[in-house]
Amino acid sequence: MKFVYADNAATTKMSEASKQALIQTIDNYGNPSSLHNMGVKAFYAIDEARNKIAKALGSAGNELYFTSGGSESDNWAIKGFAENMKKKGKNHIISSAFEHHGILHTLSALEKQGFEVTYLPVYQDGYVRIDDLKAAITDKTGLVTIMYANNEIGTIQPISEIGSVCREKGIVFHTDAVQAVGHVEIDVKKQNIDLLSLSAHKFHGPKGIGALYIRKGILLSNLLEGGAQERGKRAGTENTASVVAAAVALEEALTDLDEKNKRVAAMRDRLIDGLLKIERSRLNGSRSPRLAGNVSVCFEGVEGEALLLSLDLVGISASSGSACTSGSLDPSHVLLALGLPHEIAHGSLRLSLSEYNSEEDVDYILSVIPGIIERLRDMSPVWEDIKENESKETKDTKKDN
Amino acid sequence: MKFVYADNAATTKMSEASKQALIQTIDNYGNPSSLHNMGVKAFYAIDEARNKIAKALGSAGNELYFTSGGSESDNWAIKGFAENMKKKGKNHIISSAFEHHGILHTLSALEKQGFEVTYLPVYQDGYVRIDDLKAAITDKTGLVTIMYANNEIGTIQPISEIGSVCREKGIVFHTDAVQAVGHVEIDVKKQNIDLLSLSAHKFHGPKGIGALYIRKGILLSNLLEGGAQERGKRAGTENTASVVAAAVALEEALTDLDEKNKRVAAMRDRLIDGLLKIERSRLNGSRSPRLAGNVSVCFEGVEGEALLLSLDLVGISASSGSACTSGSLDPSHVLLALGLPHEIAHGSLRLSLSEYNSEEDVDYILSVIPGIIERLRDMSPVWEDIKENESKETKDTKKDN
Amino acid sequence: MAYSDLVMEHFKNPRNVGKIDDADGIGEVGNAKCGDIMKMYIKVKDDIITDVKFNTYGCASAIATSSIATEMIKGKPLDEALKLTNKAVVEALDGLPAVKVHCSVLAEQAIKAAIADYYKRKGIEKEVDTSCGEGHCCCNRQD
Amino acid sequence: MAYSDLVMEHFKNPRNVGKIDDADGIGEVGNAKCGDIMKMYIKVKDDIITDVKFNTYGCASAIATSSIATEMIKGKPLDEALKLTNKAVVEALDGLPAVKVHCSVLAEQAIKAAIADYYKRKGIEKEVDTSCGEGHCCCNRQD
Ligand SMILES: Cc1ncc(COP(=O)(O)O)c(C=O)c1O
Ligand SMILES: Cc1ncc(COP(=O)(O)O)c(C=O)c1O
Repeated sequence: MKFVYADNAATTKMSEASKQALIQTIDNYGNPSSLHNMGVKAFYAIDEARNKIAKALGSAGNELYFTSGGSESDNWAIKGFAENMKKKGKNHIISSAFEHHGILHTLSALEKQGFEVTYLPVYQDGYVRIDDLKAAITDKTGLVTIMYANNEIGTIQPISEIGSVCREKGIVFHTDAVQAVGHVEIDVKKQNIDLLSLSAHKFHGPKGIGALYIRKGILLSNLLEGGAQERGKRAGTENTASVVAAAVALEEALTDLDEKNKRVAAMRDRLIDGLLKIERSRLNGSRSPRLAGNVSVCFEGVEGEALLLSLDLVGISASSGSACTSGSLDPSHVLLALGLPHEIAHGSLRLSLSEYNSEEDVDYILSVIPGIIERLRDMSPVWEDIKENESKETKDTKKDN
Repeated sequence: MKFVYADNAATTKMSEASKQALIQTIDNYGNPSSLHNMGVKAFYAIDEARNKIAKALGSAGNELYFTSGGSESDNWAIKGFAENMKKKGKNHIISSAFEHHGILHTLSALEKQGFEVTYLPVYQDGYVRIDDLKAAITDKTGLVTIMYANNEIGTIQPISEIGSVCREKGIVFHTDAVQAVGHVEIDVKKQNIDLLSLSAHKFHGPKGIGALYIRKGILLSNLLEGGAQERGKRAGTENTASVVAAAVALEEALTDLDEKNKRVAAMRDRLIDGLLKIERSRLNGSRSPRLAGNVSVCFEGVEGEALLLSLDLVGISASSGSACTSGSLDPSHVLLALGLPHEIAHGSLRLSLSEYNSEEDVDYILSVIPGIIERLRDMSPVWEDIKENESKETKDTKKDN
Repeated sequence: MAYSDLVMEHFKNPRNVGKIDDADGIGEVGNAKCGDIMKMYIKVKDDIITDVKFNTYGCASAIATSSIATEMIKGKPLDEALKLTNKAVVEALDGLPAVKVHCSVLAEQAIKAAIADYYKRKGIEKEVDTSCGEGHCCCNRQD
Repeated sequence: MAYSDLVMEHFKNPRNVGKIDDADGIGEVGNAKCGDIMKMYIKVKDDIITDVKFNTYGCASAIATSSIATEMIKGKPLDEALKLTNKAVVEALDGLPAVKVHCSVLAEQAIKAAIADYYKRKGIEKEVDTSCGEGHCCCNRQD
């Protein structure tokens, strides 16, 4: 059976170069805090990786701190800066309605502590509006946190504009760039980003390693107290191998990025066009600007999990926004934030491509999806109702004529 | 040149089996939260690893939560339970004077928030006393956190006794067992341990992966908010490969543990005996109970870093408690807690062996250390003073006679 | 979260899918807002369920519980079918992930609703408990 | 933290280690509590440092800074030696980790203390600033 991995927004396959770097670095097992030669070697390996990643973001090595992934970076950025805000008498944070749970749940925790949070709407097209941002700012606002690109629908937010507004107003700007790093060009200095979260497993690096960019001069309290690692800001014996592998993966991801993105976007567009030919389907969020690999569609009368498991049975790994694992009966908060009704949001499918996908993958996906949807709709009482209403309407229209 | 790695308390070389498990699992790259086959495979791999590790600790799989390492586990246990204490009107925590910084710095952060912390003394032998513990308990005490074995001097604390006292008094007991797991037999149920931190890189597993055992019924607030991973208690895409490799490493470490420990302890004892033959040397902490691999000695008139770098030049990786990297001029807080004067504590050397070391390693270490110490003492004004005082005393004694 | 092999088997090859045009009773439960709707059709002869079919909109476990539930009541007397519990359905499938147990409740309710409908059509006065016992909010269709 | 190759070279093969039994000046700074003591011996002829030796108890960078500092003043006039700054020592070693910069201060102070001792023995009235300029607390021996 053909196998197509189209769940790259969930996680990616490690690149061969990154994997080899990991394996090799494992043998250089010294603790980077140890003073002997093995430790010093590890120390330098981390230093080099840090500088590489920092450079790729337009920042300096001493502004980059390694973490265990995107969630930790998000938690640290927000909780850490919130402590700072308290001291300055600020208590208002601006975010968006469709952030990742790493942000949203952290913000809820802060709300319980008395912080106030404004969640900007993202409208049907999936973008925050600069005017909404400006209108939300008060003299109590200390932090704006808006994701770079949405993980479910791939829409890329107006980060540079948000950065300008925040810098002008003296508000610190964090962006959860977990879906963006390695996929779009980022320059934290030019874009006036103060804090940025990234996670290596989203760009063909290892899982369990991420980083937080902290612009020089921004003070965060520590989330993980302890040893003097990461210049005293993040305790824990450094994961040298993963750090090195992350840097290799990022370097590789950014090589010929435009070219790769063009190729991936062409596949994405062919997928979108093909899927939208299916009756009662719709694209979630605007077509552009959108991550080169993101396809997010809803099919009426079909439930997302059943759809993705059907795809899995024919070798296609995909995802649905229907939050099946979360224990909630609600569909994804992202799709609801776009204003989709529950019953439509339940029918969502996310296909996320990477440069490892091929045109044949697209052909294959397009060849099997219509049949799967037909099968599921055939047994769906919801679809039956839709069809009945349709024919009633046709009759009504006929009557009206 | 011969190479001897004797810094296993800092970190260990990955076992071949653990490394192979890591490499193989990397190819099973699905996100464990994904519903498709690749995700499910990863989910089961984690489940199996979780059960293996839990079983090795005498706990159930649903009581074990993966983290990024010992520091995160320590921070989570203490900060997470502190939130719970607040709700119950408790504000007193008991710890020891020579905990790891992952504990001590977390406790300082809580002290700033109004918590009160009692640091039990550890005396010259390096153990907390049960009577001290009992005397420290008040009706405000909610948590006791005492490390299982000390990372610098290897003394193993009376964990079962501490567990009994705490259980009797209804106080939650956390132990930082980062140095103990994989090296001594642990049974959290029998020992009445409620919370336990571990880190895989201390038992030939990968770096950047650890766990927190949370006894069923103990409520901790989350440290990392976000996705529903780890049953909603610890967000972040799971590091499947490292989790699997950690379980493999632990299983291996515990196989024939007694036998291995006997062999390692014999090497340790030979090292201690050999080093104590050097003039003006002393063992830090009592000889027993002590981790099978730990040798911690002080040499008067010699500074620890110079000693360990000299050892490094002849191929021996060791460590000193002199906190060289921490930016502090003070020697290790552990050695000071034993009551050692600063000038002696500065001359400390830690050699930490594992089952990967050989008798030849011991021979080699013992063959080179005396010469190195002699060379350093020869250029040491402190040693000069010591010798001058000695000869004065001898003269004085002669006069007295 | 992961499904048992049996759940996947019933999802792949659901038994008794379809409609019965001349059904003696039809039950429909769940609502699209929550992502699950089950519609159960029964033919009854001499108080025996001679045929049963279902249509389901929902996740894999909703389809699998519908499928196995129809198998469990086909050829059974109504009284026995009314005794089918969601627990029995879960067990028959070798378990369900905790977050999916509500699907088994839906299956139980769909059967009860179909039988209640049958009694109603026949004018038989019989209490059928179609309330949603275990605190699940999504058992009643309310589009 | 990692040392430059030059620091390691001076640590491995320190220059001018030892004592001068008939020294014209001896300076000792640092204290064992802080982990570093430097003792500097000088021979002086016609205001020129003709020989210099040191003994140091301390970390690798303490030994390396002592070593290079002795090299930097050997054969130099006293006035010039007094102008040797800790910065110059750090630069000569291709840098020191931030937490080790205090060692270079010690080296500077040890030289000054030795020269001050020389002046004192000779009865020469000359101010030598042996205070610890940059906020380091461990420059004065106080066992
Ligand atoms: C006793 C003890 N606790 C905690 C830690 C921290 O573990 P990690 O470095 O995995 O965060 C260590 C080792 O570094 C340790 O020895
Ligand atoms: C936008 C976004 N933020 C944060 C995260 C969390 O990253 P991680 O799983 O590495 O903790 C993810 C992915 O899971 C994400 O897509």
